[in-house]
Amino acid sequence: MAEPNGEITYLEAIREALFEEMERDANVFCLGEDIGAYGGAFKVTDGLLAKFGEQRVIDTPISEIAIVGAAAGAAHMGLRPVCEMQFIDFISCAYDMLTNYVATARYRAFLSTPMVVRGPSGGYVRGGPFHSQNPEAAFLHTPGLKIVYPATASDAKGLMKAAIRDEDCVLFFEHKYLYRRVKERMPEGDHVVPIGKARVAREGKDLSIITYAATVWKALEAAETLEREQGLSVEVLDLRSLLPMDDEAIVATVKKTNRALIVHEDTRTGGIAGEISARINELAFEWLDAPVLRVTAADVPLPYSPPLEDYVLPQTADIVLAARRLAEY
Amino acid sequence: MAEPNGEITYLEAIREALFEEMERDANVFCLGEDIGAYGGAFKVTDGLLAKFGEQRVIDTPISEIAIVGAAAGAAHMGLRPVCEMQFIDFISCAYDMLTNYVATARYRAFLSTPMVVRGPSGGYVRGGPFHSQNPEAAFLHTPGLKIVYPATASDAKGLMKAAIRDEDCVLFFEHKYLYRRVKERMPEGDHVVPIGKARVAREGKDLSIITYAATVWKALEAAETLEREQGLSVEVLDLRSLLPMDDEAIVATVKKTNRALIVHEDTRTGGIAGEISARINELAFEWLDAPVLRVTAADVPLPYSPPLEDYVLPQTADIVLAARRLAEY
Amino acid sequence: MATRARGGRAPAAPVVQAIDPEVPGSAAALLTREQKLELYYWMRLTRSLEERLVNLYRQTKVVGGLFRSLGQEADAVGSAFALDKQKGDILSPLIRNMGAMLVRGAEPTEIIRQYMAKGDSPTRGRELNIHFGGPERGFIGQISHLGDMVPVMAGVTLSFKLRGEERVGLVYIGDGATSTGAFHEGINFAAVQRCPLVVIIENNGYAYSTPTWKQTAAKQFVDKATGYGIPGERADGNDVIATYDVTKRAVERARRGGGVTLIELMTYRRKGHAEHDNQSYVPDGEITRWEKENDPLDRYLRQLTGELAVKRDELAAIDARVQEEIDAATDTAEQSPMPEPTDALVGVYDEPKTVEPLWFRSGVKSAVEKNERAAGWGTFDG
Amino acid sequence: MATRARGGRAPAAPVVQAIDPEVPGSAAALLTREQKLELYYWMRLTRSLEERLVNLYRQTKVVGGLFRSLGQEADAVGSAFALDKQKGDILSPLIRNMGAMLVRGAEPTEIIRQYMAKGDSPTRGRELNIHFGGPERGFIGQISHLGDMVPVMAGVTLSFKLRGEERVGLVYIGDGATSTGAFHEGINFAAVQRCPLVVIIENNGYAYSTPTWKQTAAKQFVDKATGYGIPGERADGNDVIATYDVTKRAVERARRGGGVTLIELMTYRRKGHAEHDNQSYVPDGEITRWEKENDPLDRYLRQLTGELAVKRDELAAIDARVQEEIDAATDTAEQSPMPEPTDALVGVYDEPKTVEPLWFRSGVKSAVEKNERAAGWGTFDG
Ligand SMILES: Cc1ncc(C[n+]2csc(CCOP(=O)(O)OP(=O)(O)O)c2C)c(N)n1
Ligand SMILES: Cc1ncc(C[n+]2csc(CCOP(=O)(O)OP(=O)(O)O)c2C)c(N)n1
Ligand SMILES: [Mg+2]
Ligand SMILES: [Mg+2]
Repeated sequence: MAEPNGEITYLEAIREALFEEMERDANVFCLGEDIGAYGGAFKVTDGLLAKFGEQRVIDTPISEIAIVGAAAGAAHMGLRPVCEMQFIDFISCAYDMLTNYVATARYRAFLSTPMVVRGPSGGYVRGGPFHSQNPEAAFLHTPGLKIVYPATASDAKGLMKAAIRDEDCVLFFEHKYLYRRVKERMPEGDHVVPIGKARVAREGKDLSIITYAATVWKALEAAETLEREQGLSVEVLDLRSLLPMDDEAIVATVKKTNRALIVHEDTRTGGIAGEISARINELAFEWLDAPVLRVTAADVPLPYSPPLEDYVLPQTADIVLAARRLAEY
Repeated sequence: MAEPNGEITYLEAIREALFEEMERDANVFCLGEDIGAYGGAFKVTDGLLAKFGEQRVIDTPISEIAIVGAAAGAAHMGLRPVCEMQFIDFISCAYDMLTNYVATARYRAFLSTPMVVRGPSGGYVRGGPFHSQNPEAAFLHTPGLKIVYPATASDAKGLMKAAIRDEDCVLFFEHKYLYRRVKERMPEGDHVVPIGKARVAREGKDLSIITYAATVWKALEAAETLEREQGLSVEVLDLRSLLPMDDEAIVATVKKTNRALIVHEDTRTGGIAGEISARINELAFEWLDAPVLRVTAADVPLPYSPPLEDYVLPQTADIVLAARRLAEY
Repeated sequence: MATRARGGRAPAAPVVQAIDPEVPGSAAALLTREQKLELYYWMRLTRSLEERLVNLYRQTKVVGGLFRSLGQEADAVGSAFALDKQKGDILSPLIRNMGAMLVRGAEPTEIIRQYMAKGDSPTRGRELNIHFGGPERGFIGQISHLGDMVPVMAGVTLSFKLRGEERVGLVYIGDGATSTGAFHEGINFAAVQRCPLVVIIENNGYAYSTPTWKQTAAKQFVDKATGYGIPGERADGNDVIATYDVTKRAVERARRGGGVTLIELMTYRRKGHAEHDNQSYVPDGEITRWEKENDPLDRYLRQLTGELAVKRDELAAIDARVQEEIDAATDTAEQSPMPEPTDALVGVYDEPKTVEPLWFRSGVKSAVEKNERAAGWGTFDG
Repeated sequence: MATRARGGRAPAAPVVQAIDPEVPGSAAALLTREQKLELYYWMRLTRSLEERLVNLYRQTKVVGGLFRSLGQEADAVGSAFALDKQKGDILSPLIRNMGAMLVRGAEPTEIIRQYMAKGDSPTRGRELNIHFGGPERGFIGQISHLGDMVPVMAGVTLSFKLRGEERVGLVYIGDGATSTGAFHEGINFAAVQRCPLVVIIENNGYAYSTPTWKQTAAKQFVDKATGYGIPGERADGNDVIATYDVTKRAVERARRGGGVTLIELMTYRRKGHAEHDNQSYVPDGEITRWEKENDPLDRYLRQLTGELAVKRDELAAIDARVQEEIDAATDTAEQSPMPEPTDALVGVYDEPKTVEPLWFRSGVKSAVEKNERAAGWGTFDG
């Protein structure tokens, strides 16, 4: 599948991680709706059934509670399940199981629950209100869970490997807009990206954009524009992990540029930008030359029609405008 | 039930609101587990069955999805259901129904869904990890829902009336620690407290504590101590409504005192203090003489044993300490 | 019915005076010739409208996925026809029930507009495909999360009961979606409350790529009825008359206070889950067999021309009318405007009516228009 | 069994060589005299330990609510006894299954510590009442959210199947909790996967105050089995031998690859939902009737002294042993320390092991000790 130059897509990188981890560790198995013969709604698990058989690639009933709950039970017994949500929007059906059963298992009962819940997330694809969600804020609030949301193909691979090897439950959000749009050559060898570490996607000194997932690319585009049109040097921090969050990296970039713009695709109120803003306030208030600002989606269910979706979701031009304003502050 | 001085408890105030609204409007009805003959686990609905009969006080199967979903269907038809979650912790089972079906109904289909989901919430009562939750942060993130969380008996009554009359779905969190601990004489007449308006619980000029629910009382205690021991004049803002949030009141108090401490009982990361902090930053950065600080629970599932619960939840002494630090900044 | 004499006028049906929920055939026997032709019209309209949508999809005029009900038209149309418009019955359709929505009054124009994400579509471009409706129209729009409409319809019909109205509700559920917790909680709640609700399991053999045996170990879905303490019936969902009959009787039972009925309709999904799905997981020959031997329109045509002695040209006239309607609807829909961007901010709550634009959108429209267009238009494959 | 001759030695049981899942009685017939006495021991221990807990509760030494299984001891003990410790079987108990946990090795000391919220309780004071356990102990701790353990046990037993282990799982579910979506999804998933899982519905007539007829319209819960395509059996849950027999046969079926069995055990909850519940909603005389006519310990005592001709003093010796154990356990538990506050920060994740104390807790312990103590100690009535 790799291009002649050795590049593979974000989606292929996830698949490669699944292949490698399933080969490496016989305890790893996948379960979800239509992940076997069909290879998953987006074909992420394509080829896994042929290679690993029905015992390790399990088509389930349409039962998100059972998928997550059964994964937890199997994980207690030492297996390492990787659950697919056909679209991450359906993780909401397993909200109780994840937040009450899975997240607390270690704390209240000293049970290990090494499992991954992954699925296609995010908008910009005309998916409408129920096939475009970004559920990170709903889970950020739950001690015991980990959350990652990669922006690049190599991070997708490396974080998937880390997630599968983690002793706790990791929610692995895959941005479907990026599935086939971003490509990269994978690093050699056993490429594992540690959970909890952000990545400086672009160095800069005038202001910092803190973001993750699809909007990392929009932030990078905006940074180019700002450099070209305004001569502004913009740093872009790709969080990659949302829980735990890399406070050190956040504080470092704020101390460097003294201006922070947080960008996410999710709706504004209660979105995770709030948490980031609060942390910057607590940890680096004295370094701030301007208020921490947010560029996010508007507070509405995500509509489907292109002009509406484009209007609701944050766009590169919004980031440019907001960054300019922040720089001028 | 009222005391000789006419005072009634927070719990009785909610019951009174239910009685009055059910009398006023034949479309109002209650449904939930054990709310009929038993009167609910905390006896909030005690007496409703006798007065309004089985058609309007419905004992349901243990089915939070169905309770909320059926309420939504009935609400579309013009009824005004009030759902009880036996403990608010079980609202997590209906997370999908609330966030995907109910919250979006008006936006995606122009359907009215006038309904209330209420239930005993919060800790400080040795309830352990599954009978002490504060789920507001999980729903703050969902446009289409409203959230209230009263601290006083009269607000409990007035907000319940507003919630029942609202044309949209209101999550009504009742703090079980306050059920029988706070008392008040109800204002005369049809006492309705508008959703979306905060309340200054104590005037002050040196710093502001922004909080809601049980910690309002801890903040007030802390304010007394600070006044007495430090001569500090502390303003306490009781948000009452969390969605929509009263930005005006928040900005007003910050502009007045220039120092803001946000206090909530919920865990820290992803708790709603983040959102409040971000808003203060955006709306009143120039008025801040110190970073916005947070006093919250620690990021762990709430343990049950008294020394553990006491340690994890924010206490008055924590607020005193944090406020002192903020004042000295 | 199949055993009746072919050719010539159909023999007089046995004299049936009223519908008896317990007597199979008692509802079908009361159908008039006009009604039977109407059934044909709705089935034909369903099929042809979907064919038109396929054309539009191939022209990339449809935004998002396209979902077919090819081979399932009888089940949707026959069951919806059993509801009573005058009495205010309400149904909740699924993605394979465009036919049911048409019967209840959905217009081809609005369906095409909706698929094209137009600003004057029934949801003003907010929701996709056939996710639209409202109680006053006799059908309520679904959401994607499978199973959720069952509790909602339990509540709709609970309101009928509480108010003493003689109205009935009907909710469809796929074989796959019977595995959801929402289905279980909803049907159980309705059964206990004796809500006037008919629950139809459309067993079309697959949930996306998953065959029914991976969905349940039960021999048949109708076996679930006893576990909920409600009557259950199984019928041939590709026989529009049988579908009508079994549904109508359940509707009557519900209307008379008999509570919930579970119906399993046997049918087959001849196309993929959506247009992008190549059905590689389907055993060889299965689809052709159903197409050849069990097409609901073919079967019904045989019944009509045989038993009822309907003339070919009468049917051809219906087909022509259907085509005209679809042509007209397509023209109208194509001319519809896309939504105004800022309409996105309207109507999250009753109050406030409109969400404030975000601060960085002060120069709103210009800011958006300067934007790169998100790619992916029409490539969404969910 | 009830028809067997009273007095004297029991007649030799019919010669049964092996357990046949399809032959009722074939498991019970293989029970030895020692095993039968052991069953008595566990039932007595369950009842007496709960009585001790009531004393401690009245002395306000129990933190939180107290949940009884009075009158249900046979169902918990008989079913748990059907699992095999050597083979590594695992069960998931509910709040009425303290007896099952004891059978599987839970110690009275740890149960009392747990109820008293002690620092050396099995959950170090994190969880309440009998919410504790771990797979290595043969029972897994429940959470409060009803139904959730069914999917979890589906996964535990899926792991047995995937690894080709001959282990079996058992999960209890209350009559009330059958209404949850989690129950439905979990049992259906396990049925399709043919997981080696036994699902026991404990029908004790009530869910909190709600009688079963408000929970389901089904005549009996076991009717749900067909809808999941699995075998179902109903048995007298107040007959410890019958309970053992029906469970053991289901366990054997599961162990031989026969998948899930649904068992409905008929019993009765003689105390309130928890100690604070005054049962005002129970019809007059119902409780006394069960107490007088259908107490599982009384019934079993009659069986033992009759059929097995066990002497009164042999039984008295068991009772005495039980009392001693409970006394010793109480003494030990009462001396246990409460947890150290900062232990609250340990073990949310594998890494990092400990959560950082919040900044305002720098003078940590002092800050807490200066606090007002939250009132509500022991008043929690959930
Ligand atoms: C809760 C939930 N999980 C998963 C999905 C994704 N999904 C959409 S349609 C579908 C298959 C539905 O099959 P079935 O219920 O048999 O209906 P059919 O498409 O055959 O009419 C799936 C899995 C969903 N919409 N909702
Ligand atoms: C999902 C969920 N909803 C509500 C509750 C509150 N609750 C705790 S026990 C109980 C009654 C349980 O009844 P049943 O399942 O019959 O078990 P029993 O107590 O009779 O053994 C209820 C409603 C809960 N724990 N979980
Ligand atoms: Mg199907
Ligand atoms: Mg019960």
